[in-house]
Amino acid sequence: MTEMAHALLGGGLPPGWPLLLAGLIAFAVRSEVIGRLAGIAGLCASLALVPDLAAAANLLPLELALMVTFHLVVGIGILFAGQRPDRIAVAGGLIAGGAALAALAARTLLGFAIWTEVIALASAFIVMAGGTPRALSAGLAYLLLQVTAGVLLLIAAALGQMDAPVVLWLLFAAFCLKVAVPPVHGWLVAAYPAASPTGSLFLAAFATKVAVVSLGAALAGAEPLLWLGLVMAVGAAIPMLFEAHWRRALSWSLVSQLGVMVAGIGLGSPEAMQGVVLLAIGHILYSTLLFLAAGSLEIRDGKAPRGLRVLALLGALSIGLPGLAGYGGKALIGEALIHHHMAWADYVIVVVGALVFAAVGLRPLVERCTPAPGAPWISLREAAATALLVAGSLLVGLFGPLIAPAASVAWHAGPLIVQAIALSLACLTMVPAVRRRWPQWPDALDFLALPKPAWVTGAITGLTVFGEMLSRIGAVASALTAAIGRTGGRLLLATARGLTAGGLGDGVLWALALLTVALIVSFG
Amino acid sequence: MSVLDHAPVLVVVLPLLTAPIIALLRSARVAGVATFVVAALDAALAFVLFARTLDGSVISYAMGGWAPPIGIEYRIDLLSAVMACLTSFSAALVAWFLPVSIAPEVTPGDRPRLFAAFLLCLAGLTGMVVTGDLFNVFVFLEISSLATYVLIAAGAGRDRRALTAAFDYLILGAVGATFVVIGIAFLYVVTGTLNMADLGNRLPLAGKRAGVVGASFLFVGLALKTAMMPLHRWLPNAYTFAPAAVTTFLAMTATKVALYLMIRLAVLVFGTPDEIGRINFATVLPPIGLVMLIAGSALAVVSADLKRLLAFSSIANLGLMLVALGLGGAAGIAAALVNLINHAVIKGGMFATVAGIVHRRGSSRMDSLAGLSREMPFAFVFLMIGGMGLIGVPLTAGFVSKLLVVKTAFDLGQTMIAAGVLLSSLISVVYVWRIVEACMIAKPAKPGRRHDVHPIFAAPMALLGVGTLALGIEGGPLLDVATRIAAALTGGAS
Amino acid sequence: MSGAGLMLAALALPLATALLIALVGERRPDLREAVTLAGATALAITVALMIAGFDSATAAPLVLATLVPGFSLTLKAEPIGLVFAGVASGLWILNSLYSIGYMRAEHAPRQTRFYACFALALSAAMAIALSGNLATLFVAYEILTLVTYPLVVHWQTEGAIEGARRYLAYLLATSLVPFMAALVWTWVAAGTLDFTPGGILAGKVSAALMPVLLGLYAYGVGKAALMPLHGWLPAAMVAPTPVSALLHAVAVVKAGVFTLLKIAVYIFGLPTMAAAGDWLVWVAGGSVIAASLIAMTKDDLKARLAYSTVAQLALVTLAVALGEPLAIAAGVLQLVMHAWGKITLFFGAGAIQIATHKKKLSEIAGIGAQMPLLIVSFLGGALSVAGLPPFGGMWPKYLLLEAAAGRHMVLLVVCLGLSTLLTLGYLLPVVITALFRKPRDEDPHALPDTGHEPSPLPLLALLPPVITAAGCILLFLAAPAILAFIAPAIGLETLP
Amino acid sequence: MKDLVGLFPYWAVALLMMTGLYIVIAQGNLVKKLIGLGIFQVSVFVLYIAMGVVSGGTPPILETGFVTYSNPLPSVLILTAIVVGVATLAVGLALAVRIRESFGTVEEDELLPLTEPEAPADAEPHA
Repeated sequence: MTEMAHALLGGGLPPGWPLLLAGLIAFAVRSEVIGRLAGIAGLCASLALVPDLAAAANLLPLELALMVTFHLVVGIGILFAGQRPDRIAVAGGLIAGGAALAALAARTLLGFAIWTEVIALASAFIVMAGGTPRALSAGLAYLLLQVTAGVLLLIAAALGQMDAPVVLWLLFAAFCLKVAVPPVHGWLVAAYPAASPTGSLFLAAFATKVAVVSLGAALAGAEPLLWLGLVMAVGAAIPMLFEAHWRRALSWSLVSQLGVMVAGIGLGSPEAMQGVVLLAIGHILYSTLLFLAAGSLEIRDGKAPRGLRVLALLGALSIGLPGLAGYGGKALIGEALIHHHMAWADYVIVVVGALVFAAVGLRPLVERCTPAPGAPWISLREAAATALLVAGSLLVGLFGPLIAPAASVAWHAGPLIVQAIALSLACLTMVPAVRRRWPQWPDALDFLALPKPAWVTGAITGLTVFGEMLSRIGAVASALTAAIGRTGGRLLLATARGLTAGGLGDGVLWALALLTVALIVSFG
Repeated sequence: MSVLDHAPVLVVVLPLLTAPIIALLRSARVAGVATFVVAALDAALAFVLFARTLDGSVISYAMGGWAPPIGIEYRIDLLSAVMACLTSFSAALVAWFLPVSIAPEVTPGDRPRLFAAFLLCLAGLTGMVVTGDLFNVFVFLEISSLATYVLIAAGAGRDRRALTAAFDYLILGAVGATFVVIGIAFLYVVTGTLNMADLGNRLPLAGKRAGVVGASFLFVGLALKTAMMPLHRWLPNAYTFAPAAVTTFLAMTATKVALYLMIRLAVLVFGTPDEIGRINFATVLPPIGLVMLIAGSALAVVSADLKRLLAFSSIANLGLMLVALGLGGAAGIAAALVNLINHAVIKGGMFATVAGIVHRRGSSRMDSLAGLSREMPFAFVFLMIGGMGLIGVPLTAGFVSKLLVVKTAFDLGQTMIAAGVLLSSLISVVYVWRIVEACMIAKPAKPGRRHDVHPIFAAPMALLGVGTLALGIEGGPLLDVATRIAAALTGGAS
Repeated sequence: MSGAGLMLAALALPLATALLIALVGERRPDLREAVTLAGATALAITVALMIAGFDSATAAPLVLATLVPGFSLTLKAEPIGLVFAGVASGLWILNSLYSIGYMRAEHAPRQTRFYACFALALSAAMAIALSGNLATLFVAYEILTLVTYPLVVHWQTEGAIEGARRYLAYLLATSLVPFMAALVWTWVAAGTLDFTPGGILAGKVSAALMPVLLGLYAYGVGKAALMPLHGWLPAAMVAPTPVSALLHAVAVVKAGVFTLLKIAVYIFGLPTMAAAGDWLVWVAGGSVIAASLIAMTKDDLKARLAYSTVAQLALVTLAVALGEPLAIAAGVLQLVMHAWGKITLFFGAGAIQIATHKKKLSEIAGIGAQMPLLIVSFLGGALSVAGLPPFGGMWPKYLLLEAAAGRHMVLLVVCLGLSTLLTLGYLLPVVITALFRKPRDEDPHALPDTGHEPSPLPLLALLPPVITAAGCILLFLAAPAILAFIAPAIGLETLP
Repeated sequence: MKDLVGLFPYWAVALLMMTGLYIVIAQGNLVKKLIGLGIFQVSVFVLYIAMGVVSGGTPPILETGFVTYSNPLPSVLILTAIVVGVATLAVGLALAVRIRESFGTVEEDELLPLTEPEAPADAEPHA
């Protein structure tokens, strides 16, 4: 039980326990306000715990930064939720946040498997809180796939001590599912836009990031991951270009950036690993900003409030502008690629970064964020959230090397120049001539988002066909046995009655019959 | 030569002589009380015999001083004593509520004569059990049968079919008894003696053919008396249409005493398993027993009257006893005896309860039982205890008997017989649950208020009900007595 | 109070409660309910004392009666038994609370008989838990079947009578024939029926016949509802919900699988069981998958939960068939976790029925808004039964995975993984329909609203499910402690 | 041939026994069944007596001047058997009378429908 006990308690309560508690309360209580208050209380308590946690579980500074970022996102989520009540999303976000913290601090594979399951559960309910039938099927598909991954992890943990190739394959399959590596990435693109705007904030931050960081810990240096990552980065960027729905485009960009991180993990060098975590933190910050912008646009049914442009611009810039969140991590991974004498791969990453900057940052800013005359200002909540995020983005951008020693390489001339060229080219695409010939339509290239939620839920309903078949067999079998029983009973009764019916004479006749039999047997 | 030394003969003579005196009494009440007193005294005497033979000693009492084998000798070993206790205790229990139970059926004027018949029947049964002389067994068999025909016919007050039932039983009983006499004739011709113990020694030396014919006639005669299938047709009608109190007495004793004779003669007359020629119980009885178990239970499931249902259940349980006897050896006989006593207690308890129900509600048909669990909870509880005993639910005597038969079968490697017994005992679940649903689930036409059994029935019901549970929880002592009897019978067979 | 005294009290307390309930009767319902609760708490305390004071050295057998020489009623405390007793007595309190709320909301007739039989059932369950030999276990097992019959047939409608008849037919047929045959065969082969660590059958029955004996036990213990003899469990859904909770979680099916565990550990002995149990592994595995598949097709909530129980019980049978100490540990844990998880589900289904008079999955769209706390606890129970962290149900499946992996049974590992998914497949739709789906007006299945405006959920019907859901989470943390408690009894040296 | 003559009584017994049983089986009238029963029982009596005969022995009644007697035991036994036979006959006839009063017939084929065992009781008042 040592392993179990250790996985469970790991010395005292798991790190994110205040958030978990707050989440449970929010989930069970009907009123919104109490839920959010509990959330804020949980957040503060959890933040207070972070310092002594750092000492106890000897976490790397990067991991600590990631935890702080998680707290930041939880705070932003609660702030933004005030805009439009969404009880289940808030509760789910709190639980997912708490579980994410615990998963990061988990030392054993079993502990990690347990807490990623909890994140998956909470996230699934966030998706389903979207309320539309699409959200329901996407959420159920999300949960079934994530639980499959969880079960694979559990099996790996159970096989743990054997370290056969089987365990490695199991881990690889589980993480592919969790990190939305093609061809099993469709669920992310289907689920994240379907959730409510607040829900998207939480989804984007926790589940995939914890998975990527842990993938790094488990399978660093695996060669296939490098190529898989690059394919993923490029592959996901293409549908993003043509996607009109802002949040769906953001989801494609999320998959693409995850590809970059997976590629980084494939390299395996310490430099690359720091790059992955730094990119993860950076990506959380800028994607939250952009999801915030998209969300505030959506809750006002597309009528952009004044001030949204500033928010969208800051979000777009922090994708790639040096000094802000997004650039540091990508540059590090780029350098690691160069050291791995795969310079062309570095350019690929930079180009993808630029495309993301253009498609998800600039285009919506230009086309959708211009406020109509007399439109109301963005709410104080949104402004505060933006300020916090930008501050965080700046901190990570400028003081990257503090938490990731190798990050200083990002400030060398080479990466800076390449990044500058890429960004300026991206701005060129905003020229009206080019923009007009750049078509965009909702649910673009949807066929690429494999596996479709309908397929996953279809698989389940498909199974009910087997269930029907089995219950029919059962019914037929019991009818058959009942029939046999009845006829047997009737037959038995007929013979028994035959022995008993008849008049007095038959009785004596039977006596004589028995006598003759007895005599024959005796003399036989 | 204190009075108790004459216990062996007194236990028979007492009811025999008091019967005519009671018949001449005018007041039915006095006759009723006298009957109970005589029966109780008889039970005390039987218990004295039981106490004396418990240590394995055998009491031999020469009638009129004529030494055996000329004179009639009453040999009482533990088996006879136990059976004597069974018949006399049953008689005492039934005599307690007999006057109240048969009041609706028999006019006060006729009751003293009925009580006399009852005592005669007791005398006949006890005599059969106690005597050591084979022809004397026939005489007592006839006495008890004739008295039984009269007792059954007394049921005509409630249902005229009692008369035809009695007549059928008379004809079949007489034919059966005559077969027994013929059997005795052949055995006498071959061995020259009628004393059973003596006969047991001489028979192996005697000529084969006559002995075999005698054994066959005797077997068929007894088969008829124990209602062995296919000669069982008299039992259902007799038990159903006789007055409930009489049925209780018959169920506890009639077929049991005939089975006692089979056990007694199993070693002396009928062949042991390895002997070909004479009726070999090991090959004959298990099949017949299983058929009875299955057919009896099946017919019980469809009978419309509770007494008829219990009658068929008796046939089924008899089948179980025959299977045990058929397994042979000391273990087989012990299992048969335990079954015999347990079934007497269970079935006695149930029929006494039915007597109480019939006395209060006038009919024992299944559809008239609706609402019994609410209106007569006391009766319902004891009916349930008996029902659980019939199924063989643990903590009741039924379980102990079924367990013993199955274990003996397994011990002797007869797994097929064990499986057969277990499977066919399943049908008992069906007919017992018919009773449960009839009493508990069925909705009465008009929900009557609570109106339980007449207090006089309470004592016998309680005694037999508690007996069913006690024999189920502490089955050890009874099994110990049965094992000792079986050992004496098979081991020390002279 | 010495060990023997406690054991006697554990048996006598429910009996006394039943008697008192019968005496108090319909006249003073509140007093009667108080008696039930008092009895339940007293029993829970007694069992707790036994667990606390348990020391395998001093646990002496207590002979109550000897039916026949060699076949005695003996009580003996041992870890697995105490775990079962703990579960049964603990859940009895909650079930009683729930029954009071449920039966009064449904204005049920004959409640005295209901509570009295409930108490008797618990007494039989205690006797099973504390049995010192297979004979006592068989006796108590039979009595449990008979005592629960009046509970199953409670409504005494035509459907109830038919369902109860099937319930009884299956359970009595399996126990009177195969179970008794196996019992007597063991008694004759091994000479004794006492539960002895390491088993009594080693070498006593030929290797060819051992699987046959195991088959007789596996299908003889009808209460373990192994397919295809599981028909009685769905048939018993005619009973009121608290009885379904008793059947599925507190006593009846638990007695079944508990019997299999004791037979595996103390009669066969694990090595013998491992050798003879191969065929049972596949039968149990197949029945897990088959029952889950059928459960998905059931529209009636309670039928769905019934087939879910058949599947979850087959997991314990699977653990027994594997015959590894680790698997037996998983079996015992599954017994505990499934009890708490499944009782939450039944409390939930019952509460939904009280509040909205709806029994079908197609009817309960959108009721989540009305009773969020109930649906959340139902979700907790569902996830625990599915075996997802952070609920207790996860540990048994994890340990089973480890045991299966230890035996290199890849197909079994896949089957166990699949079972978690299938369980989600048939349990989650209930929660999702209740929480997220809007009651569509044009819902083809939606029955016209039966005019009952949803009556408020009585507190007594709401509290127990929440407590048991919380219990599932607590058990998640307590699992290591339970395993440590039973480890010595099942020869588990290194704790996983 | 000598055996045939010597065994004459046993042939008589067999003949009587079979006729008696035949009457009981074949005859529908209850009283005739009783007569058949009587014949059947008489055949047994003859069997016992025939068994006890000692060639040259006088019937077992003490008389001066006779030395060899037939075996007295069978004769004594049959005395009891005769009493039993008579008693059975008496009870049988009494029952036949009561059946005649209640059912109005003693023919078995007429009685059978009236005594359907499963039918509910339709007891007539006392005859």
